[in-house]
Amino acid sequence: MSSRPREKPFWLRPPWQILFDLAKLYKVRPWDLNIARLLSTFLNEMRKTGYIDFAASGTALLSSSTILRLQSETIMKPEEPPETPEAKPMEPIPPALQLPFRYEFTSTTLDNLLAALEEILKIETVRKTIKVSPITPPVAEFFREYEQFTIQEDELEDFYVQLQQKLKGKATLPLSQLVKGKNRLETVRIFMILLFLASQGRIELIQEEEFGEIEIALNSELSEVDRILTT
Amino acid sequence: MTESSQLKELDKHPEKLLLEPTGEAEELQAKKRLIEAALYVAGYPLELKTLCSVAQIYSKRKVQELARSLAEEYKARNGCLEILELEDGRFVMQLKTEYVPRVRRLSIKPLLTEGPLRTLSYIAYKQPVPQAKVIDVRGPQAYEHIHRLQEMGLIGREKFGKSHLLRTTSVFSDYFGLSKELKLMKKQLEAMFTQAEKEATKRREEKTPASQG
Amino acid sequence: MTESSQLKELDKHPEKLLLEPTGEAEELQAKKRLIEAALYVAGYPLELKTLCSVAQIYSKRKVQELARSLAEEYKARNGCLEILELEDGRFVMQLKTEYVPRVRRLSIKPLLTEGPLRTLSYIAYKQPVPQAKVIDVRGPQAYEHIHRLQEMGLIGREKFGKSHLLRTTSVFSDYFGLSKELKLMKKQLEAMFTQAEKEATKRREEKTPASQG
Repeated sequence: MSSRPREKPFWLRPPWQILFDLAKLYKVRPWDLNIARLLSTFLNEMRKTGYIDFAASGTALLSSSTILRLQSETIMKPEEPPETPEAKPMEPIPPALQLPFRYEFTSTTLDNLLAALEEILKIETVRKTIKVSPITPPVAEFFREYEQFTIQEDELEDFYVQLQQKLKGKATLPLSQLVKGKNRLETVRIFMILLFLASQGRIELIQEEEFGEIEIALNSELSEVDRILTT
Repeated sequence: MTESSQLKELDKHPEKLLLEPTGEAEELQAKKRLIEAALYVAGYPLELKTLCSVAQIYSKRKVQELARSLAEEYKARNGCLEILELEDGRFVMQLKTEYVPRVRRLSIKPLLTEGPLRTLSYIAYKQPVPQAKVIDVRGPQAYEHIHRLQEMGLIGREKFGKSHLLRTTSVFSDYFGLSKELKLMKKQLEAMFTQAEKEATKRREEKTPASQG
Repeated sequence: MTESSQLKELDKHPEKLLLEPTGEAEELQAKKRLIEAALYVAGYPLELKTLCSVAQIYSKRKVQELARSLAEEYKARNGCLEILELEDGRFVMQLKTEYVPRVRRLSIKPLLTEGPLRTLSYIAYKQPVPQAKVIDVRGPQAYEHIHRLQEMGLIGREKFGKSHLLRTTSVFSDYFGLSKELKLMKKQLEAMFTQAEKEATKRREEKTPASQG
């Protein structure tokens, strides 16, 4: 008759447990919760177990609607009008009193100026003779290290032409396909080129989901221009 | 009185009779000029003993007499300069206040601009006044003003609980020839403010003569 | 002569008759005082056009007349100060030379502290010099120095491509008694600098005669 203590259902574990703990639900910031993700993973898990608990699903649904309501409330809530600053005490400020002017003979003479000049020229000569050796490697050397990450203009253009070829007849091309069989460094380079092209407005990068596939599309307006130019 | 002190002087230093055969009046005139030169060059109040040493006069009283007569001379001239005798007996030469706004831009030494001067007026009038109050009324830039005024020795700042109290210094009183007694000084200030306002209005009117024609 | 120019002035600006109902003599006296104030505050020679703007007089000739009459007034007073008309037409108020050695010790404030003075001397010697070069040699604190020197009217700063060029002003030349002509001034500085160096070397040699004997 040994009975294993019944395991807690998975939805009472994080991250789903929030959907079943009403007290906690009101304490979190509603916009910190991604309901779509919570619910889809909840259903996936439930499907995996092969046991559909309608009561739990119902509670999850109710909690989700509560979160949605809380979220919409924060949007709709009109901003508090800024507090009106306390009226400053209207205090009469007396007019500016002019200080009487007192001319002063200053003690600085041409000799002082010359002495200062001597001093500064001495320092300048010393500085010239003691040239501090550079701590950083020369510029060219510095950049060589990063050469693999620098993108040349030609490279960008070549890649764009290839991309156009690959996209012929297709709306989009998944990034995963583009980098298939490439090593890490090559992948990084390709991604950088894509970012350059996207920033130039020549392509669009679309990612529907967080960490999901990145789809590449030619910018429709530009591809139209390209079409006219090439025909 | 001048003559009696001259005689006293000669009594003390009979050698003068031999050494300086020029007329006594001329001699005094020359000493007066030295005092004037000292006041012009210094640009800060000079003590009687300093004036004594410059004019090579041994008696403070004599020097005081000469300096006073110089101040009178300046007053009678009705020029733009004045010589003031301060409460503590020092003398100073300065440009009369009303001329300052018209010529300040020519000074090689940077002068206080309108902002810090207003803060100074406020402190002088309200003193002793908490620093926080001054900042409140004059805005955050008053921190800089207070620093500058303190640097120039025009105001003092003393700890008062967690805050600071500000008040004007004797240097301030010296500039305006004001009493060091607070109540009296405030009364004197009030009169000056009225005068300052009048002059400011006049300057404004002068600047826009076309609008009046 | 004064009267004729007064009339000329009124011919040119008949509105003055309406705007300034005060006695013309009083008016001129007030303007003379402003010129006096300007000369006192500056301490260096002022051009006629500067005096015109201070006294709000449109004619240089009129200002010159007033300044000359002021100089006469000072001469008649026979005080320690004098107003001189320089060859180039500028006017300056100064202490008569004979008083300088007697009172010089009372001037205790330097025009500039050591840091800004060095920056100034460097600019004067290398001018026109790019601001970046000055910062390079004098360090980042030179930004503050440049600002200060500009505020005092000792140097000017003009846009030059993306940077700024610095050079000294006529106020600088006047203060140190140097030529306003750039090439000549640099030559003067170089000559004096070489002279000063020679003297310094001589002094050093004199100090250590033992090592030579």
